[in-house]
Amino acid sequence: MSTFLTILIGQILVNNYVMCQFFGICPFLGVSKKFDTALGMGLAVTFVITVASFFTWLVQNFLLVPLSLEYLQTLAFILVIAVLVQVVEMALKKLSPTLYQALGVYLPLITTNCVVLAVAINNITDGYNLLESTFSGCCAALGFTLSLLLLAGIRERMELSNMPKWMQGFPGALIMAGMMAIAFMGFGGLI
Amino acid sequence: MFKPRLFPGGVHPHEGVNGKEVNKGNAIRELPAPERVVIPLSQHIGAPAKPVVAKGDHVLMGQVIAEAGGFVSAPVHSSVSGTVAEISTVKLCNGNETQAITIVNDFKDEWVELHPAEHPETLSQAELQSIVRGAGIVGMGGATFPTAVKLTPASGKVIEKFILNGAECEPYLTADHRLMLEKPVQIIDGLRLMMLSFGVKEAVIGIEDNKKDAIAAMKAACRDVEGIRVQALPVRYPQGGEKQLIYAITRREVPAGGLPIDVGCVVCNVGTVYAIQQAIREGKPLVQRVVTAGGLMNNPGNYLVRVGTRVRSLIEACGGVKPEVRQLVNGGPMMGVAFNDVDAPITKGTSGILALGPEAIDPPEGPCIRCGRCMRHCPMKLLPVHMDQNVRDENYEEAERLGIMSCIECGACTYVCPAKRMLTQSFRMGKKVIAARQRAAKEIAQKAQEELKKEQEAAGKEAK
Amino acid sequence: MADTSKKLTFWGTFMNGLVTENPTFTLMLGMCPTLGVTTAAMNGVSMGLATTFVLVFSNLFISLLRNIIPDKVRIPSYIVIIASFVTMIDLMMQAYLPDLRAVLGTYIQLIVVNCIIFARAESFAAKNPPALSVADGLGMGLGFTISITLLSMVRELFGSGSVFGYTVMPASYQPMAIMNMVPGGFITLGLMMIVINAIKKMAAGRGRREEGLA
Amino acid sequence: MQQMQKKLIIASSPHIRDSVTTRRIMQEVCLALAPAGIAGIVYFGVDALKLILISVCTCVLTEYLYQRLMNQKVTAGDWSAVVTGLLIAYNVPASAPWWIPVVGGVFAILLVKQLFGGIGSNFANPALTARAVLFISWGSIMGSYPVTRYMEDAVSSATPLALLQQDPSQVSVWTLLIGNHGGVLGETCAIALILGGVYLIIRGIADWRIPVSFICTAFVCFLLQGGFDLALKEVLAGGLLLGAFFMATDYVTTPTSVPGRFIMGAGCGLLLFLIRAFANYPEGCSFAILFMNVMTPMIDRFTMPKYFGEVKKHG
Repeated sequence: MSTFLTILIGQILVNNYVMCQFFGICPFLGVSKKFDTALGMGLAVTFVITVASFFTWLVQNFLLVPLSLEYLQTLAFILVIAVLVQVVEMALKKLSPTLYQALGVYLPLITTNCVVLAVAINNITDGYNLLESTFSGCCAALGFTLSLLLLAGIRERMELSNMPKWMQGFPGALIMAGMMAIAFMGFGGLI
Repeated sequence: MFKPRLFPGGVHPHEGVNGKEVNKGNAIRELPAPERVVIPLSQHIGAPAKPVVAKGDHVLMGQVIAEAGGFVSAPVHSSVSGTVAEISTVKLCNGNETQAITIVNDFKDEWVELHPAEHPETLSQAELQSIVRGAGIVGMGGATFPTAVKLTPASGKVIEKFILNGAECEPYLTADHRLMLEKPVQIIDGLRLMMLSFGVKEAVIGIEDNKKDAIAAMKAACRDVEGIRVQALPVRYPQGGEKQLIYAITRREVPAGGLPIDVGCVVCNVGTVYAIQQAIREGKPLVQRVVTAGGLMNNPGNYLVRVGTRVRSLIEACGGVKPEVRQLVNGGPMMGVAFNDVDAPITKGTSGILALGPEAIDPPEGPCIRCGRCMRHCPMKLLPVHMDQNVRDENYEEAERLGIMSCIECGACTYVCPAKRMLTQSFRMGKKVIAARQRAAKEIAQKAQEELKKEQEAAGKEAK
Repeated sequence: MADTSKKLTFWGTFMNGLVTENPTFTLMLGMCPTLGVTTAAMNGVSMGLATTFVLVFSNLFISLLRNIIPDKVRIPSYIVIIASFVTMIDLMMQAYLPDLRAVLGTYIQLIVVNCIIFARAESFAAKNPPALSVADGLGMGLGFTISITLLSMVRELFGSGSVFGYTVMPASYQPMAIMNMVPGGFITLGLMMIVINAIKKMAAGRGRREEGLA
Repeated sequence: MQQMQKKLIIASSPHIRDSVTTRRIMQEVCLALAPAGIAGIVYFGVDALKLILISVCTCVLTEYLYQRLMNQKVTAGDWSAVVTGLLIAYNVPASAPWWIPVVGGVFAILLVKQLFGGIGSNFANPALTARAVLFISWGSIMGSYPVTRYMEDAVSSATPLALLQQDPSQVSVWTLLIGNHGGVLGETCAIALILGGVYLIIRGIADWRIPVSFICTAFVCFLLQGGFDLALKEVLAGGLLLGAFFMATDYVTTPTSVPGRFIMGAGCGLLLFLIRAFANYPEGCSFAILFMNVMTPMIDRFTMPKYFGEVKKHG
C-alpha cells in the first residue's frame, strides 16, 4: 500500500515529469493556451501512458529480457508506443466517436511526447512490477495533466491581463512555468 | 416575525452631500406652474405617443394631448390649461431627442371634466387597466415602464402578491420618502383598490429602516386594512431594485431574463400607486410628480412639479446652485443620467434633479487589483472583475456566459472599486454590443425562415 | 510546393536551419533536452552534437528511402530509422564516454522522441534529395547545438560561476543554485527568448529601413 | 446659470465613488506590517533596519526605473512596491548580506510583477516567489538565523521549527508570542503579526476567510500529528502567521470567490503541514502559498458562483 502512496505523491508532486524533470515540455508549452484543449490533451495522454506502461513492461520482461535484447529497449518501446497510439486512435474512432472527436486531434502528437517514453523507461529502471508500472504510468500522466491544466489556467488569465506584447506566447509561458516549478520545489523530499 | 433577508451584495453610499441627508425633513412644496410647459411625447419606455392637438389649440389641464402609440406606450396629458404654441423636437435630460408639445400657460388651471370611477371597490381587472392606461401612468421610480402593461400579466401568470417599493431607489433622493409621510392614506387606498380588483390577498410595503417616520406613518395607515403589511428593510443600495426587493421580501429569485411576475409578484413604486389612486378616486391623469432637488442646491427641497416644467425653473426655485457644481444629474447619483441643458423638461420619470460637485469627476482608472470588492457588492452576484476583462478584450461570448445581461447597472461595483475602474460603464457598452448582435442574429434567422417558407411555397405550387 | 518554386541550395538550407528557422528559438522544438541538460556548457555541446549526429543520418536515410517507404507506414518506418541511430549513439557513448552518458541520462535515449528530428524527417527529408537533407540536418542540428550551448553557458555562469568548467566569476560570487534547477531553466530560456526576439525585431526593422533607402 | 452650464460635465453613471483607493489599501497594509518590523528591529538591531530599507528602496526603484524605461505610466507611487519590499525584508534573516534583498527585490518586481503587466496582473505573489528563489539559491545564508539581542544562550539559536518537530516542550509559547527566538527578521513576533492581521481584517482590507481557514487547517493537521501543544506552537512559530495574514491574502494572487478563498486557505494549511512535517525544507509557508497561487486560476474556474436568478442550463 505504501508503495502505491509513494508512487502517487512521487509521480504527481515530488517528481512531476514536467515541473521537476523537464519531460514533455513541447506539448506542455504547445497545448496550454486554452484550458479545454489542455484538458483534452491531458486525458488523451493519461489514457495512452497508462496503457503504454502496461505493454512496455510486458515487452521488456517477456520479449527483450528473455532474448537478451535489452539494448533495443528504445527502439522496441517507441514502436510499441507508436503502434499503440495508432490502435487507440482507430479504436476510439470505431467505439466512441464523441470521445474521438474530443481527443482525436491530440493523439498523433502523443507519439513524440517524451513523457510516454520516459515513463516507460523509468518504470523498468525503477524495477516496478506490472501493477506498479501501470499505476506509476497513470500517476505520472495525471501529474502531467495537472501541470498542463495549471499552466493553461494561468495563461488564460494572463491573456486578459495587460502583459507586454513581447511576453505573450512562449516567453511568457516559459517564465510562468518557471514560477510553477519553484512552487513544485517545495515538495522536495516529501517521500 | 418574518425576518427580511438581505439580498446579496450591495453598498451603503453616503446619503447626500458630505454624507449628510439634507432633504428628509423638507416637506413637499408645490412648484408654481411655469409660463410655458414643454411636454415630451416619449416619457416612457415603448412607442412615443401620437399628438392629437395642433398648434393654436386651446387645451385644458388634464386633457389628452397625445394618444398612446401602441400597446407598450402611454398617453400624455396637458399639465396646464392654455394654448398649444408649437410641436417641436427637444432634448430630454437623458440625452434622447423626442417630439414635444409646448403649451403657453393661461394660469387658470382649468381641469377637463374628470371622471372618477363610479364603483372603485368593485373594478374589474380590465376596468382598472383601462383607467391606469388612460391616466398615462408609468413607473415613477425612474424606469417609466407603462404601468398598465405591468398590470396585464401574460396568460397563465397570476399575480399573487403586490410589492410596494418604498425603499427609495437611490441615495440623495427623498421624493418617495416624503410622499409616504404626507400621503400614506392615499397610497394604502390605492393599493387596496388594486388588490380588490385583482383579487390579490397579500401586499407588502418594503421601506428601508432609516425612514422610521415613514414606516410609522404607513403602518398607521394600513392598520385596519387586511392583507397589507409594512416590512422594514435594511439600508442597502440597491434595495429599491425590483429583483432585490422581491428577494428581500419573499426570498424568491427572479430568474435571469425573467420578470417579477415569473415569481408571482408585481412591484410598484409608492409614487405610482399614489398616481393610480388619484386616477381612480379623482379621475386625474398623471400631470405632476414629486421631484427631489438635491445636492449642491442653495435651498434643496422636494417639489410637486408639473410635467413639462423646465429644470431651470426648479433650480431657480431652489435659489440656484452652489458655485462648485460640476454636474447635473437626472435621477440619483448611482444610476442617474448626467445632462447639461437646464432647459430640458421634467418628465414623469424624473425622480430627482441633483447638483453634484467635483466628486462627480471620474478619477483616473488604475489597473484592477482583483480585490474582489465588486463581486462581494454586486447585488446580482455577478463577477464584475471577469466580465470587465472580457468586455475590454471584446470577448463578448464569454461575458454573456458570465451573465452580463443580468447586470442591472446599479453602479455598486464602480462605486466600491479601489482602482476606480469604470465597470458599470464597460458593462453598459458590452450589453449594447451583445443586444445588437442578438438582434442581428434574430433577423438573419427570421430572413432564412422566410426564404425557406417561400421556397416551400414555390415547391408546393410546382407540385400542383 | 513552395520548396520547388525557389531553388534550394546546400548553403541556403544549412543557414536556414542555423539561423532563420532556429529550432529552439523560432520553431520551439526539442524543448525537453534544451532545458533538461543545460546546467553546464559542456553538457549542452555534447547533447547538441549527439542530436546533430542522429539528425544528419536519419535525414540522409529517410531521404534516400523516401520513394520506397509506402506512405501508410511512413511514421513507424521513420521511428525505426531514428531509433536505430539513437541506439547507436547511446551504445557508443556508453562505451567511450560513460561519464557524459551518466550525466545526460535518459535524455540520450529520448532523442528518439525529440520533435526536431521527427519534424525534419516529415517536413523536409521526405520531400527533398539526400544532399539537401543532410544540409538541413546539419543546419538544424548545429542551430540546436548553438542555442542550447548559449543557454547552458548562461545557466552555468550564474549557477556555478563558471563557463565550460573554468571559473570566471570573482571568488566572492555566491552561485545562484536555482539556475541549475528546473525553474532556472524555464526562466532563463524565457528571458533569452525575449532578448532574441528583440534582436530579431531590431534586425528586421533595420532590414526594412535599408530596403526603403534602396 | 449660463456660466454654470459651461462647467458641467457629462459622464456615465455612477457619479459618486467610495473613498477607498488602491493606494489607501496598500498604505493600510504597510501600517499593519509595521509592528512586526518594529519587533524585528528591536530584536535584531540596526541590521534589520538596514535590510528593510534596502529592500523597500530596491523594489520602489526597480518599479520606477522599469516603468520609465518602458514608457509606461509610473505607478511606483501606489505603495504596492513598498508592501513587496517590506515582505521580502521580513522573510530574510537579519544576518543576510545587503545583496540578498536587492536580488530578491529586483526578481520580485521585475520578473514576477512587471513582466506580467504590473500590479494586478501577476499570478504569483512577488515577495513569496522572491523568497523561494533566495531560499533555494542561497540556502545557507537564508537558513542561518542570528540570535536575538535578548537571548540568554546562543545555543538555542536553532529555529523553533526545527526544535518543535523533535520535541515541542523545548520551546515555550511565551517565547513564540513575543518573538524572542531565532528566525527571519519579520516573522518572529507572533503578537505583532496577529495585531497587524487583525487590523487588516477589521479594516476590511484582508478577507478573514483565508487566514482563518489557513490557520485552522494547519492547526488541525498538527493536532492530529502531535497533540495540542505542538499544534499551538507550530501555528505561532515560523512564517505561518506572516504568510497567512499578509501573503496568502494578497488580492491579486488568490481566488476571488468566497468558496475559492476557503479552498485557498485550507490548501495552504494542508501543504504547509505536509512540507513542514515531511519534506526537505523546514519551513513550508512560502511554498505552500506559492503552490496555491499557481492553483488560483483553476480554483477560480471551478468555484464560479451562480449569479442571481441564473438558470442552470440543461444538456
